[in-house]
Amino acid sequence: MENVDRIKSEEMINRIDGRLTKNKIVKGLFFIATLFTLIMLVVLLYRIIAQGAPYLSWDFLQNFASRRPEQAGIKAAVIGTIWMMAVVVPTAAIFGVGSAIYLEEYAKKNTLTRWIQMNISNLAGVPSVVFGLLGLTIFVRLFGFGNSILAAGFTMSLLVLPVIIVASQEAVRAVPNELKEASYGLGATKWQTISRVVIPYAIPGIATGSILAFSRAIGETAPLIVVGIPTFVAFLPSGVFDSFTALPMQIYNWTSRPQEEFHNLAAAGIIVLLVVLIMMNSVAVWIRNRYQSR
Amino acid sequence: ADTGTEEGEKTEQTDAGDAQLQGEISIDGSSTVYPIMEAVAEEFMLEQPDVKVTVGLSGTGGGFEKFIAGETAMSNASRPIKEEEAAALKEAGIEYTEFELAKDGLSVVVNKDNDWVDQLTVDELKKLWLDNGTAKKWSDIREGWPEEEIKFYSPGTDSGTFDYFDEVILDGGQIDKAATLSEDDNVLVQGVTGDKNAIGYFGYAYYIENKDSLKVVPIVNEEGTAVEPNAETIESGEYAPLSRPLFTYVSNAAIKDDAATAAYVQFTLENAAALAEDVGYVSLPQEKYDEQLSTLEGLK
Amino acid sequence: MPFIGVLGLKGAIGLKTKEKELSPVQELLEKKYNGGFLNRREKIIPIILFFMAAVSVLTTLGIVLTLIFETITFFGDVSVVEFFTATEWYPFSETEAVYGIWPLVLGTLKITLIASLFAVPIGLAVALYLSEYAGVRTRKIMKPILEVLAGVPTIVYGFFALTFVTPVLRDLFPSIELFNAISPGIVVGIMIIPTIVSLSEDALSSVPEPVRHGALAIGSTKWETASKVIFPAALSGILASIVLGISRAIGETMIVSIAAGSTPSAALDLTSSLQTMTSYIVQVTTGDAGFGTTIYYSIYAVGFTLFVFTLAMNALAQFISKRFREEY
Amino acid sequence: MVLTAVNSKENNQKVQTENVLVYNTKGLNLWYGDHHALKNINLKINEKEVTAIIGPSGCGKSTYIKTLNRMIDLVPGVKTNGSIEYRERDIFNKDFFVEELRTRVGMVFQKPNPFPKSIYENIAFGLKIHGIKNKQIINETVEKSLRGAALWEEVKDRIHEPAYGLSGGQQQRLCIARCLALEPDVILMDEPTSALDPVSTLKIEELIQELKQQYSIIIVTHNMQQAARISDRTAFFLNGEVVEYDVTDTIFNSPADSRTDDYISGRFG
Amino acid sequence: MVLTAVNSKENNQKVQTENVLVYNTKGLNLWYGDHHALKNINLKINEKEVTAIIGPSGCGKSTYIKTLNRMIDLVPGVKTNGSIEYRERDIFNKDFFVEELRTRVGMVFQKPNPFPKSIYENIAFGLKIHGIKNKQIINETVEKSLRGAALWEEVKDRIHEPAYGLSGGQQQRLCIARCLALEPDVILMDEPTSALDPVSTLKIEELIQELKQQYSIIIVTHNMQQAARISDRTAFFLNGEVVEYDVTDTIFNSPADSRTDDYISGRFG
Ligand SMILES: Nc1ncnc2c1ncn2[C@@H]1O[C@H](COP(=O)(O)OP(=O)(O)OP(=O)(O)O)[C@@H](O)[C@H]1O
Ligand SMILES: Nc1ncnc2c1ncn2[C@@H]1O[C@H](COP(=O)(O)OP(=O)(O)OP(=O)(O)O)[C@@H](O)[C@H]1O
Ligand SMILES: [Mg+2]
Ligand SMILES: [Mg+2]
Ligand SMILES: O=P([O-])([O-])[O-]
Repeated sequence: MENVDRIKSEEMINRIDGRLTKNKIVKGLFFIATLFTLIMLVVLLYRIIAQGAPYLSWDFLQNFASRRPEQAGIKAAVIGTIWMMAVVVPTAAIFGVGSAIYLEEYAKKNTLTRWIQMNISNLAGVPSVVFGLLGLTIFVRLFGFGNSILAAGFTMSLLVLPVIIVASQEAVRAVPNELKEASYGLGATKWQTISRVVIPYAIPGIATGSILAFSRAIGETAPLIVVGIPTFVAFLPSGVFDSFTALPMQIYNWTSRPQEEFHNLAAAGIIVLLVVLIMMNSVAVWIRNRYQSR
Repeated sequence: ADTGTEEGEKTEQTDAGDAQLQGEISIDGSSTVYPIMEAVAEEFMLEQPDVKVTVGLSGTGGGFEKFIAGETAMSNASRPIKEEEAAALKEAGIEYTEFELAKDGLSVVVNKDNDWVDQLTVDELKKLWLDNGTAKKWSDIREGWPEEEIKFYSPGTDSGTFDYFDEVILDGGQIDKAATLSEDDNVLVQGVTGDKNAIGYFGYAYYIENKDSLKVVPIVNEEGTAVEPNAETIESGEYAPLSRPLFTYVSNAAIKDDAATAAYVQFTLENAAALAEDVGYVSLPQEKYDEQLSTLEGLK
Repeated sequence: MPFIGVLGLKGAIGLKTKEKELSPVQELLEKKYNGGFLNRREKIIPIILFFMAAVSVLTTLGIVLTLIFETITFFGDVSVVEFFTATEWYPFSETEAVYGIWPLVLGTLKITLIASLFAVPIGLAVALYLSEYAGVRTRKIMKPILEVLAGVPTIVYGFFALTFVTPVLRDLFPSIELFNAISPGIVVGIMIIPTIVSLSEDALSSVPEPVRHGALAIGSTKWETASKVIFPAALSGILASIVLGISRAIGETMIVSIAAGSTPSAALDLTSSLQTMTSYIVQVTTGDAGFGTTIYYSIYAVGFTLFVFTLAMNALAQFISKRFREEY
Repeated sequence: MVLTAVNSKENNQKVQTENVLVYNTKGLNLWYGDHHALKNINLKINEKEVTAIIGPSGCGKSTYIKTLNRMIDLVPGVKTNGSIEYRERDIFNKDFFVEELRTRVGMVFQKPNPFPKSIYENIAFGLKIHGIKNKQIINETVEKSLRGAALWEEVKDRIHEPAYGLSGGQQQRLCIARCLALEPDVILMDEPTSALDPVSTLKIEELIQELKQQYSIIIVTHNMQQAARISDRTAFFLNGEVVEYDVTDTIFNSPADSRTDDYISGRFG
Repeated sequence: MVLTAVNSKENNQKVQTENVLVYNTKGLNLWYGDHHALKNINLKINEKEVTAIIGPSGCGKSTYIKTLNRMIDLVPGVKTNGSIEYRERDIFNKDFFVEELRTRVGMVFQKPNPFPKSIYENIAFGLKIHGIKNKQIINETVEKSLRGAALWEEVKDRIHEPAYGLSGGQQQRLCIARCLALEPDVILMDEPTSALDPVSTLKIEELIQELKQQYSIIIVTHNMQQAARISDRTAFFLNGEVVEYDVTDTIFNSPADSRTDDYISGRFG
């Protein structure tokens, strides 16, 4: 047994205690940091709910904006947001997935491709106000869409496009090579392989990434302000060329009114917005969990 | 809705109350005027549900930008149109008419616990707010006031309210650079409420809404009397020089060509008085509205 | 060519099993071989997809052109020298307007600095906790929660800063003004925490498990493994997440518009009101500035500066990921 | 067409027969970028036989078999010269669409790779991409292919359930069935049993013996016993070269090259 | 301490010696959730010998070896009962910190897993976490360990370059050197050569023979020739059970259990 207790045995055991304590302290600190972010979220939600919940009612969802707080509602804003998203979702999804497939499956690894790729990651970092300026100049003015659903929708589409491209690229890249090989091995053409194997497999990943991007689009205020969409809209749009208003605009407007009741309405509006967001995020999580185990 | 209907029926020349109109009216501009225009639009659409009115709040300048681009039929403003804007409209071939809708009394307020400020003259206001490169104390303004540093709260430099204050009090000079500026008047209310040495100014509506937590300062007018802002003194013009007019600018072509717009403007003028008060502004004397209604008739 | 196809098949099936008939599948496939595999779709689709990918390039081009034209107009009124050297930004004075971008840049930097000082340590701590210490369950629960935090609209954060964080700070340190850099800075930090956590966590957990096992198997504690092996290995991803977080902080608009005030200030002090590049743009677009005035054009010049900033951050990110790329 | 001596293991008699070639590889070289992975390969592969390719890891077995159906095209930066004739047609010829080649030449991979679809859809996939829409033909083919892969009895009650519910060995047989659906001429298999348990391996080996009646099979394996058990001919690869190619019995019992002997007897690899 | 007959392959004489145990596994059971992966394992492992563990895929070889240094703790939902004594101390005892156990018992994995650091740092790492800061001691230990892993000559000129620049076989030897730096008592190896080319494999095998002079080695391998070549004792696992455990020669030449014979002779696996 003489060779069992090797060098530094004593010392090593003495030090283990200290090392384990250090580990515990660090773990505790990290846990506190995690808890802190959770607490922030809870405080944030609590304050909003406490202020806004009493104002939530069926009428609130059913009414148009009004100068009388007790009659004011967010129907136009909710429906407007839905309309806007009806433009954003297909536009951004089609272009996003299309770009991702081009870059991952077709593009040669040359300078042009690298350049496009770099450009996309640049674009992802451009502030949303700047997209607002773009939307104002191109869609509102140059294309003459005015402050319509289409103008705002396209602006938001461009805003989320880079995020969706990147998420889709990751999803496409995650498709196991073996599946593509299986398809090619059966004599499938490239597009057949992409459309029948790659895309279906990547869809959950694409959806998860995109939903998170879309939920960002729903909450974005700055580009809408810059594009200049109106706030008082007491009718529902009947097409994409109609004017509309959106949830964040309505909320922003209410918070800047003198009357306290409007501030509470804003909180109620925020609750509605958050519910929409959490619903979207839940769908994303559900999709992710559902398909993760493949 | 009651006021609207009554007056709509009373005025014979109009068909706003009877015939069902259709169309779209796009309005944008001042956020100060927004609550009035929102109220008008709300009431109007109860009567004419097929006319789609939208009201935005891009600010007076932002509103004119769209008005010049021909994107809106009406543009709200919390100050008279500027020369550059008038010129641009001319160049764009847009003729327009200015309608005054109501008055806003810029209210100068201090903290509830401020027991020394009883009134202020225009000169004192100027002394207070004009930048002189150093921090000011209350004692610098009037003998006997405490030797405490003053904290200033002002609407953002890009608001109509600031513009107006700058023009009538500061003569276009530099506002105290230490002033806290905010685009959101509610924030100013909070600032003044929370600081004993604070002074601020903002629209009358914000004062009324928070009158329990603020102290409004009477302002000495040209006649030499200190006047507190309220509905009467603002309407009568006694509260001077800090009462400012609120406008909407309408495209003549829109009034002429579009029955809906014409009806809407008429409705606005007929109801502005009541609705302005509703949302915390002060109406004009009735003659003023009647006068503008006849101007409108001439444009149809 | 198709002729050879048939021959080939005869070769395949014919010779030895002469009596065998073609199955329906074979028959149909045979037709296809004869028809050839030329497919126009295969040629057109990549072209369509290329144009889709080009949209993002066009977007950048659009942004640059949009900004550049109006910026040029702006520099017709204001000298470039003044823009870059003057230390005052005071466009609204009718008599003595000054356009020196520095106060706005400084405002942006203050917010960004505070946000990063707040978010980077917390974000990394959370990421390390999730990837190295927490169980699968915790991770599965925390990730969506962080996503909610990331999805909360920034106006909501703005009011949170103004009506909660600022008063709390003012209770603690009465010298802090209503508008200051600290409160919105912290809240912008809270807003970017999810970005940092989520990307760093990805980077940490993509360090292969065997590497982790290697460290644990020679008797290191979790902390030793995490700090000395995993963290350095994931450095490039972690730095990229920080850069991305910072670039979101630079671009953040509503929080600062609401809670930081709107006083362009060249002072270094963090307790008083300031204005950032983004909040200036919002101020002007919702404000009173007349169309065609210098102020109106100034937002494009500011927007352009902002754009250059984000480009620089991105270049930094690219550099970092090249410089620190680890291969496992 | 060449005449060769075939030693089929089933009838241990040496029989002189006329053999039809499916593949004729002539002077094939292949580079991954600068790495010369296949060096002057010459191999003639007979119809309706099992040809095994053995050799240590990295010797180019997978590379060669992937070249036979041009799956190697998917790897960027690969260069080849020399020629491979499939049924006397040069597979590198522009007029020979890879899609046709791959339809005629099925492939089974090391790890079972069913699509994340139902069992049925996995097999119908190949038919559908080739434009076969007739429900009845598809149904019949699905059954026939599953039977052909000795899987029908095990899955017939759940062919609409996800393929991922099958065990590894079943999945591999499903992948074989997926090939069979297109009634290929040749089936290439790259270590088809290396990820499977012994029982599944045995089943697949039996299946290969079965399939040999109708198809030509080329199989890569690192398991020498397996090669010895199931193949008619064996090629021994080393460092991208064919060291020896002969009737399996000869390779295993009296190899001509000492390196083959070393490898076979486990002295390396 | 037990007396056992050891058949060391080097001196083909049977020698009666007194053996010291490093590990004594008594009635070990292990479950992954509901899956009973190890069933009543009883194994005594001798000091300064090479003990090989063989068996078909999924039989629990890796599970067992990972239990020996409690790396299995990293898998959530694992339950064990029974005991493992390392040098007469129960490794499941709370007072026995895993950090200590793992310092005394080194491990080499199937795929080389160097840290993404320089060669030098890879080896210094273990010393540093144990608080050894003296540059000279570290330098000496790095050299000694690299020599011990037969790697020094190949890398001495580039020990500050990234470890990922090494070939697979060199990386694996680096991982062995990393263990050696801590002068462990036992070295566990889980298929250490299965990802390596023949030449590298040979080197590692030689190294193992070398290391045996100083260390007790437990090696999992799927390569039976390898087990036969290098080990003193061999345990044959099947379905989570130890079917047979004996001197290697006995296992390979006259196994007591027919299942061992079947496996050895390649009838399955
Ligand atoms: N995509 C690739 N790029 C570059 N080199 C490659 C690529 N694929 C394989 N190689 C190299 O080509 C050589 C042959 O590889 P191949 O996969 O054909 O070997 P193998 O005989 O199938 O080995 P294994 O038994 O491990 O599957 C190896 O040296 C390998 O490193
Ligand atoms: N993390 C895990 N969770 C659940 N089951 C597991 C886990 N790891 C292994 N198993 C199961 O435990 C059994 C034994 O696995 P183990 O990895 O020990 O096998 P092995 O003998 O090392 O096989 P191989 O030769 O393939 O490495 C297998 O049936 C395996 O599926
Ligand atoms: Mg291979
Ligand atoms: Mg194992
Ligand atoms: O919106 P304003 O009234 O401040 O221009």
